[in-house]
Parts: sequence; C-alpha cells; structure tokens
Amino acid sequence: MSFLGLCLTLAMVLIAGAILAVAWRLLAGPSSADRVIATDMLGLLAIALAALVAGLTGQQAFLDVALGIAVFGFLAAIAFACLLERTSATQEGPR
Amino acid sequence: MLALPILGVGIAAVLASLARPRIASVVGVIAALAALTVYLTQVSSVAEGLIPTAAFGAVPALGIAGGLRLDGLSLVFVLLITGIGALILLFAEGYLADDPKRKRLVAMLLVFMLAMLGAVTADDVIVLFVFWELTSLTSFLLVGYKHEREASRRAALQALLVTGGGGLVLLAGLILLTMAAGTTSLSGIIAAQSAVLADPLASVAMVLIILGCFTKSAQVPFHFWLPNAMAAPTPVSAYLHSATMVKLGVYLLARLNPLYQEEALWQALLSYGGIATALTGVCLAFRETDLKRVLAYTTVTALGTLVMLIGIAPDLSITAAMTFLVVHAFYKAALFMIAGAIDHAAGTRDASQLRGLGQVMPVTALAAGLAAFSMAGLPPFVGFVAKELIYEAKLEMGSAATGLIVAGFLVNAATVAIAVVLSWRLFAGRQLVAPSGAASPPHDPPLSMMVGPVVLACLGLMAGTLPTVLGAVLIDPAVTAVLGRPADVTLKLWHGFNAVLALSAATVAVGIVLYLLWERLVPRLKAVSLLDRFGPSVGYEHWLAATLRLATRTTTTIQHGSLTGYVRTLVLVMAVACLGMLILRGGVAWPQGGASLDARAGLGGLMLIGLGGTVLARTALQAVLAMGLVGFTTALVFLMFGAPDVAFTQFVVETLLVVILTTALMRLPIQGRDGRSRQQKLGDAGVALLCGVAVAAVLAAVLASPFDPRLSVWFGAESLPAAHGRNVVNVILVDFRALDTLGEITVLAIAAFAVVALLRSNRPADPAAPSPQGPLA
Amino acid sequence: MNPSLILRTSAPLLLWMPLVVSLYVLVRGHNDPGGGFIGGLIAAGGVLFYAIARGPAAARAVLRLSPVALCGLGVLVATASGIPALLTPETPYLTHFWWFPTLGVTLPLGTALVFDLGVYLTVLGMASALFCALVEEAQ
Amino acid sequence: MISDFLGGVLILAGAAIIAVAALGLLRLPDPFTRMHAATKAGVLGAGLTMLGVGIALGSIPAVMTGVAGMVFLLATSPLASHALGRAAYISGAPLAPATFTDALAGVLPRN
Repeated sequence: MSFLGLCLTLAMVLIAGAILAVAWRLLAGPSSADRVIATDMLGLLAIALAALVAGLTGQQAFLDVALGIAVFGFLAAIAFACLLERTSATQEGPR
Repeated sequence: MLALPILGVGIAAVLASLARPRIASVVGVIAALAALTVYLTQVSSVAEGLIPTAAFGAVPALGIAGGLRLDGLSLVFVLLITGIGALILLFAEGYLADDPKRKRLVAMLLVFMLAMLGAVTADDVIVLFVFWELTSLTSFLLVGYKHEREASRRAALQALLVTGGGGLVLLAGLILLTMAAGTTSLSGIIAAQSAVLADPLASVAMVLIILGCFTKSAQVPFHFWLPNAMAAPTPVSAYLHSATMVKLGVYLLARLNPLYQEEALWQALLSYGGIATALTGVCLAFRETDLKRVLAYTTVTALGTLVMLIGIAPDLSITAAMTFLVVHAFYKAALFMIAGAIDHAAGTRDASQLRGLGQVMPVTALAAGLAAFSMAGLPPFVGFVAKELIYEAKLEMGSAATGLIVAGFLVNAATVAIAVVLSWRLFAGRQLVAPSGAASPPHDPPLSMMVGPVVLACLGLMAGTLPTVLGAVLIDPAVTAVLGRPADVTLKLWHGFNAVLALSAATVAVGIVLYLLWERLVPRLKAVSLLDRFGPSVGYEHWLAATLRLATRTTTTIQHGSLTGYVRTLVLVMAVACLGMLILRGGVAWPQGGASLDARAGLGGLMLIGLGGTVLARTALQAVLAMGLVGFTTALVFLMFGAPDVAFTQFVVETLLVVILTTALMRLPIQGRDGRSRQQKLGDAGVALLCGVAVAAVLAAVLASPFDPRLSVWFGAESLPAAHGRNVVNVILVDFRALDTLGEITVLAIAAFAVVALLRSNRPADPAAPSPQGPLA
Repeated sequence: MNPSLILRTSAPLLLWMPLVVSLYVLVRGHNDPGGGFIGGLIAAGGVLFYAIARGPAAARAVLRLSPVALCGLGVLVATASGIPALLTPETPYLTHFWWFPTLGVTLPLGTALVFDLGVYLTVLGMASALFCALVEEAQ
Repeated sequence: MISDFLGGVLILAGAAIIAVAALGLLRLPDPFTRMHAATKAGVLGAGLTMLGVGIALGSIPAVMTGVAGMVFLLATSPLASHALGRAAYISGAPLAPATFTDALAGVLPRN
C-alpha cells in the first residue's frame, strides 16, 4: 500500500471515531448549546471526509465539494447561533 | 340551410335580451314566424321523400360526425315548435304586459326554441344530447322565472334534477349505442341495426335510453315534476309543458323506433309504461281543481298514450300516435292559454269557484269550446279522427290487447269528462260565479292573448274536417320516418258504422256520466292521502335530503381541521398505496447477491443512532437537531458512494432544513412536553412504522429489479458531444430535460410567493415597519 | 436579535465571499460539480447571513430587487433562454445553442448557461425570500 | 513522490487534530470549553486535511482549492466561534463549577 493510501485509510478511521463522538455529544448533550456546537462540528467533519474521499478517489471534484461545505457550514453556524440566543438552554425549549 | 333557422332564432334571442320589452316580443314573434316559413318551404320536398341534410357541429377530433336532417318526423315537430312558439310569444306579450322584466322570458323562450329545433333536427347523437340538455337547462330557467317565490325555485330545481338525471342515463345509453354502431350519426346507427342489436349491451343501452326518455316525457315513476312545474308562468307551461319539451322523449322513442321496433322488451316497456302513465295521469287529474294542474295531469295522460302507441308496433298505431301528437299539441296549448286568460281576467285558476264565465268572456268561451270538443274527440274535430285511429289500432291487435282497450276506454272517458268540465262547466250557465277579489269584473283578455287559442282551436276544426290534407302532407312522411319503411296513410273523418264508432260513442256517454260525478268525486279523491305519503315525489324528497346529509358528513370527516390529522392521512395513504401495489403486483422482492458489507455500512448504524435520538428527544428542538444527524449521514452516504453533486446538495439542503425548522419552532407555541396521550403515540408510531416498511419495500423492490443502464449509458455518451458538458447531472438538468427544470423552478417561484404571503399574513401589520417597496417586496 | 458588533462589521465581507463562490460554482457547473441550484443556495446562504447580521431590510437593499421579484426574473430568464430555439424552425423548444468565441482561450458560451442563470436567480430569490421572511418572523 | 509524502503527513496531522477535538468535545466539562475544542481544533484539522489532499492530488487547481479552503476556514472560524460562544452564554448554558469568575456577568443578558 502506498504511504499516501495508508495515511488516508488511517485518517478515515480516526474521522469515523470522531463522528461517533460528535454524534454522541449531539444526542446526549445536556444543553442546547452543546447540541448546536456538535452540529457545527459535524460540518467540519464533513469537510474532512470530503477531502479524504477526494484523496482516495483522486477526483478533484470532491475537494470543491469540501470547499462548498466549508462556506455553507460556516453560514449554518451563524444561523444556529442566532437561533440559540432565542432558546434558553436550561428550560430545554424555546422561551 | 337547415342551420339557418336555428342560428336565426339564436340571434333573435340575443337581440331580445338587449332590446326593450315590447320590441323584444315583436322580434321573438318575427323570428319564430321566419323559422316557420323556412320549414314550410321544406314541406313539399319532404312529402316526396327527399330528405334535406346539412352539416352542423361536426368535431372530427372527437369523432363526432354532426349534421342536421329534416325527415317527416322532424318536420312535424319543427312546425309545431315554431308555429306554437310564435303564438305563445304573442300570448306572453299580452299576459305579462305589466311585467318589466318580460324580455328576459322572451329571450329564454327563444333559446328554448333554438334548443328544441336543434334537438329534433339533429342527425348526430352528441349534438342531439347537447340540445337535449340545453332544453333541460332552459326549462330550469323558465320554470324558475319568478325566482323570488320559493315554490317556483323548488319546482325548477326538481325539474332540472329529474330531467338532468335522465339526461345522464340517456348519455350512457347513447354512448353504448355509438360504440356498438361505430358512428355517432343517428341515421348511421339506424342503418347499422344488425350490428347494434348483435352487441351484447344492446338491451342495456335500450333500457337506459328508454329511462332517459321517460324522465323527459314525465312517464310514471318520473311524472311528479310536470305538475309541480306549473309554478312557471302560463306561457311557459303552455309552450314547454304541453306541446314541445315533454314531447322530446316521445320524439327520441319514435326516432329510434325503426331500430328497436321488433324487440319484445321495447314493446313491453313502452306499452305497459305508457298505459300505466295514462291511468295515473287521469286518476290524479280527478284530484285537482286548479286548471293548470288538471291540464298538466291530462298532458301526462296524453304522453302515456303516445308512448303506448309507439310501443304497439303495427302501422296503424304509429299513424294514430303521429296524429294524436299533432292534435294534442293544438288543443293542449290552446287550453293552457285559455287557463292563462281566465287567470288573467278572473284572478283565480280554481275551477270549482268559476261558473258561467261565458257571458262575460264570449271569445274565450268559443275557443275553449272548440278546443275541448277536440280533446273529447267529438266527430267534426281532428281529436275524433285520432281517437278513432287509437281504437282501430287496438282492435286490430285483437285479443292480445283487451287490457289495453279497457284501460284506453277508461282514459278516454275521463278525458272527455275533463274536457266537458273545462268548457261547459266554466263557461255555460246563467249566473256568473267568480271570486269578487278581482280588480275589475272578468272580461275578455286583450287581442294578443286571444289570437293563440282561437287559431289553434280553428286548426283543430279545420284539420278535422279535411283530414286527408293533414294526412298526406304531415302524417304520412312522419310515419314513414318512424317505421323506417314507406306506409300509406289515409286519414278520413268518417269510417262508417262499425265497432270503433260504437266504442267512441260509449266513451262519450261514460264521459258525460263521469262529468256529472265530478262535483262529488274530487273532494273524496283528494281525501285519499295515501298517494301523498308514498308517491314518487316523496321518494325524490327523501333522496335529495339523504344526498345533502351524506355530503355534509363526508366534508366534516375529511376537512376536520387538525394538521396532524391531515399529515397522518397523507402518510397513511402513501404507505398503503405503495404496499398495496407491491403486494398485489407481487413485486415484493429482496435483492439477491448481498451488497458487499464494508466500512461504509457503518453509516447505516450512525443513521440508526440519529433515529434513536430523534425518537427519544424530549423537546422539539432536540428532535430537529437529531434529525440533522440523520440528514448528515445521508449526505455522507452520497459522498462515500462517489456522487459529489448530490452529496453537496444534500449537505446544503440538510442545513437549510434544520435552520428553517428551528426558526419555525421558535414561533410555534410548542411546550417542552409532548401533549399526546399514550394511545395516540402508539397510533402515530404504527403509522410511522407502516410508512417506513412501505418505503423500504419499494426500495428493496427497486434494487431487486435488474438495473436498465441504457438511459445512463446514453446520457453519459451524449453529454459531452451534444451538450458540451462533462458534468452529466447538470447537463441533464439544464439541457436534455430543460423543460422539466423550467417546470420545477416555476414551482419554486410559486412556493416563494405562497410562503411570503403566508408569513406576511399572520404578522400584525405594525405601522412602524417600513412599508415594503411595491407589491412584491 | 441584536447581533454582536463583530457580526455586523464582518457582514459585508462575508456576504460577497459566498456570492463569489456561488458565481464560480454556477459558471463551471456544466463541467464540474455545481450549477444553478447549488450556486443559488450558496448565494442565498450569504444573503441569510447578511439578513441576520444587518437585518432583512438591509438584505433586501443589497439584492436591489425584492426576493420574490428575483424569482420572477429567474423564471423569465430561463424561459427566454429557449427563445432562439423557438425562432429556428422545427427545433423543439429549449434546445440550446453554443458559440465558441476565442478570446485567448476558447470560452464555451451557450444558452444553457443562460438557462442555468435563470435557475440560479430563481433559487436565490426563493431562498432569500424565505430567509428574510423567517428572520423578520423571528424578530 | 515528495508531494505524496508531504500530503500524507498533513492528512495524518489533520485527522489526528480532529480526533483530539472530538475527544475534547466528549471530555470537557461545559459547553464553552467544548466550543473551543470544536471550532479551533476542528477547523485546523479540516484545513490541514484539505491542504494535504490538495498537495497529494498535485494538480494546480487542486492545490489552489486546498489553500483556498484552508484560508477560508481560518478566516471565518473566529467569527463562528464568537457567535456560538455568545449565543451559548446568552442562552444560559451551565458554567462548569471550576470557573472562578464570570467575566460577562453584567455585560450580557442571560436567561
């Protein structure tokens, strides 16, 4: 296996673990803030995965997808932030 | 050429609706007379048997041949329609002199005349049906002319529903007929008699058509709408409900007679149906004192007799039918107009309150006398000729028709009695008995109202004295049309002393006796409330009320207003439909050759985790975010299986969905806790599971069926050379299937309008907010 | 919804950047992943951000046209891209034509791009109408 | 060959940093510290991975995209984390007991 292939598969395994952790935080997260942060992290994980798939398949198209997700992930984070301000984490629901 | 009168009457109707009332009536009369003359010019050619035809209303795209045809039968009807129509319009001018809106009635009468002319000359089944329905529609408008009165509105609706319903049944029958004969032209269908009769559904088509005609011609089970339609103004009753519209059913039966005349079912249905109607009509007539209702019931009787005559097949009965048709039109229209004149002059139509009008209304008395004698069938009048023929036809049938003869005798006797009531009882006698309420003492109505009855009565007399002329000119071609083969018709007033003459003499005698009993019979018959409780009109009321109840019940069950209810129904129907189709079509299949399970299967696990999170979430916000995880995993699936475009779209859509849902949740008054009862939750869980199973089954079936690569191969090959693009997905969207995408973006635009409108509608219009620039802000 | 000072100041930068990316995605859509739909969505994301940062009224001002009018324009442009096909006899509606002007490098220009622009505008209009309405709603 | 080696190293580094960020997200006591882990480390990890793959693919547009991605992520992540942190505070996320003083006590409304 080429060195690059090895790195890619290893990275894939690491990212898979990260996804599970973030998913757990998203579902269990005590407060809404945790859940929003986990969703934002999911976006970032998507970027990394897209990049890895680009590496694995050698198609540059997936790298562009990664860039697109980056743009949109960021916008989502801002949108969630403004929504989060409206909810109150403790009462577990909108005011 | 044949279309000319129809179009002419149509134009006159338009002019009449625009012009001033008096001019409207004049225009109407002129148009009717013009049409009459046009048809009169055809009489000579039709008599020699050459039948003019004209193209009209052909729609090749729908396979409708169209066309008009004027044979003997149509000629008789057409002359009646235009002739009596002119007299009625003249009568209406006098009768409604003080009604400012009468031009609307004149216009509607002209439209009705147009419809009738079209129906009787149509040589195409569909054109005939269109005009048939137009007559029902115009009769609804005419009967409901005095719409401010509840009674006339109800009568109009009843007439429309019964005749309209009959029209539907007729359409079904006609379509079956066209399918069997392969053409929509009437003459073509009659020519293709063997094919039509051979068709398995022939008898079904025949029964349907007979039902349609029975509703139109007020035969027994459907007769109740005719007396109620007397709520219409008298000119309408005189025109529609005596001479023309109700005879349309008889016309169609006569028109299709050459097709079905040998059918036993046809003969049975028509003869027994006809005689039953005649008897009921006479019995009910004896329970009424209102002039118009008596006349209505006698019309029902006359229609019954006509249908019966068409039913019994020999040539003579068809001749009798045609003659009686003309005779009845003459005297019934005249009597209706006379009833209108009496009502106009004396203020009431109740026969029991009126005696000795002759002294003050001599001309009306004369006309009434002549018409009544023709109705009674006394010698010098054409009524006598018709009755003789009826008896001759029945006698000729010999022993088979004893029942018919007895019933016919009774019917004729009663008709004689009523004829005497309408003439002698009303007008004879010294002292004048009339309700004092009338403004001025009863007097002869103005000239315009007298022309109609007098002319018709004289026609009855003239036709009676020289029947051979009537026979050769009108009846002979009509009979040949109805029989489908030439028949020699000799109408003569005097048949010499024989059984028929004895029979008619006896009828007159019994009639006089019945007249004498009339005074006592009416109240006693009226007391018999049995008929009121179980008659067909009661059935009609129940049926109407039941339909309304059903309608309200279905609406309330479907539009119950709860959003979750709607969603539940939507999802349930989709699931049941998918599963049902799969199970029925045996499509349930599991893809063979299990997919290679590699790391990517882990995504399925992640999705299940997300699903668990969504289901167990305590608040709506948690559920939305957990659902976001499921969406994210779907996007990963696309990414891992090498679809960059779709993966990116899924990410973007997923994020937008979660953002929008969260914003919406901010607005909704959703408390933290889920308010549904345990039982409701289980129900919803069941629906959700069923939907999941259905979608999974569909997907499995799709996977199991062999993948047909032709399309993707073609697109792959074509995308670069033809559309200069390597991104096949986008090329398909933008180039090959551009029209679909155009449709989609239009839907998007419409959705945007809807969302903006919705969101803006429930926002309080606070003046502070800057008013949006222009309508579409 | 009084977003913080940092968001307000960074709003213009972070509006134009998604717009540029979206145009890039739109233009190359024919050959690489991208196209009208995705481009429209990214641009709408930028508008959403601007609406949150500076308020929906400002977002509408940036768009010059009101979002719903943008939808109409998009559909119009998409339909118009089919006009040349209509003019040439017996070519079905919406068949696209291509020209290859060579300004240094051959640029494939075609009515398909116009159609894609129509899609782009419609999606942008629809999404920004939705967002502005929602953000107004949230206030 | 050198680009493969460099790319591989960057990818590995990126993935490792993301793994650490995920671990941080699990173990850290309150939303604010988790937010730091998620946005700061997450962004760096993703950026490095993109850059590594860009270099590994070798073609000019790939590298350009990688660099553009890295730059964009680094430019916007402070904004995102600021917004998230502020929102978390305003939405009343629980502060870990170990925090000494709440610097924003009077500054921002907290529901």
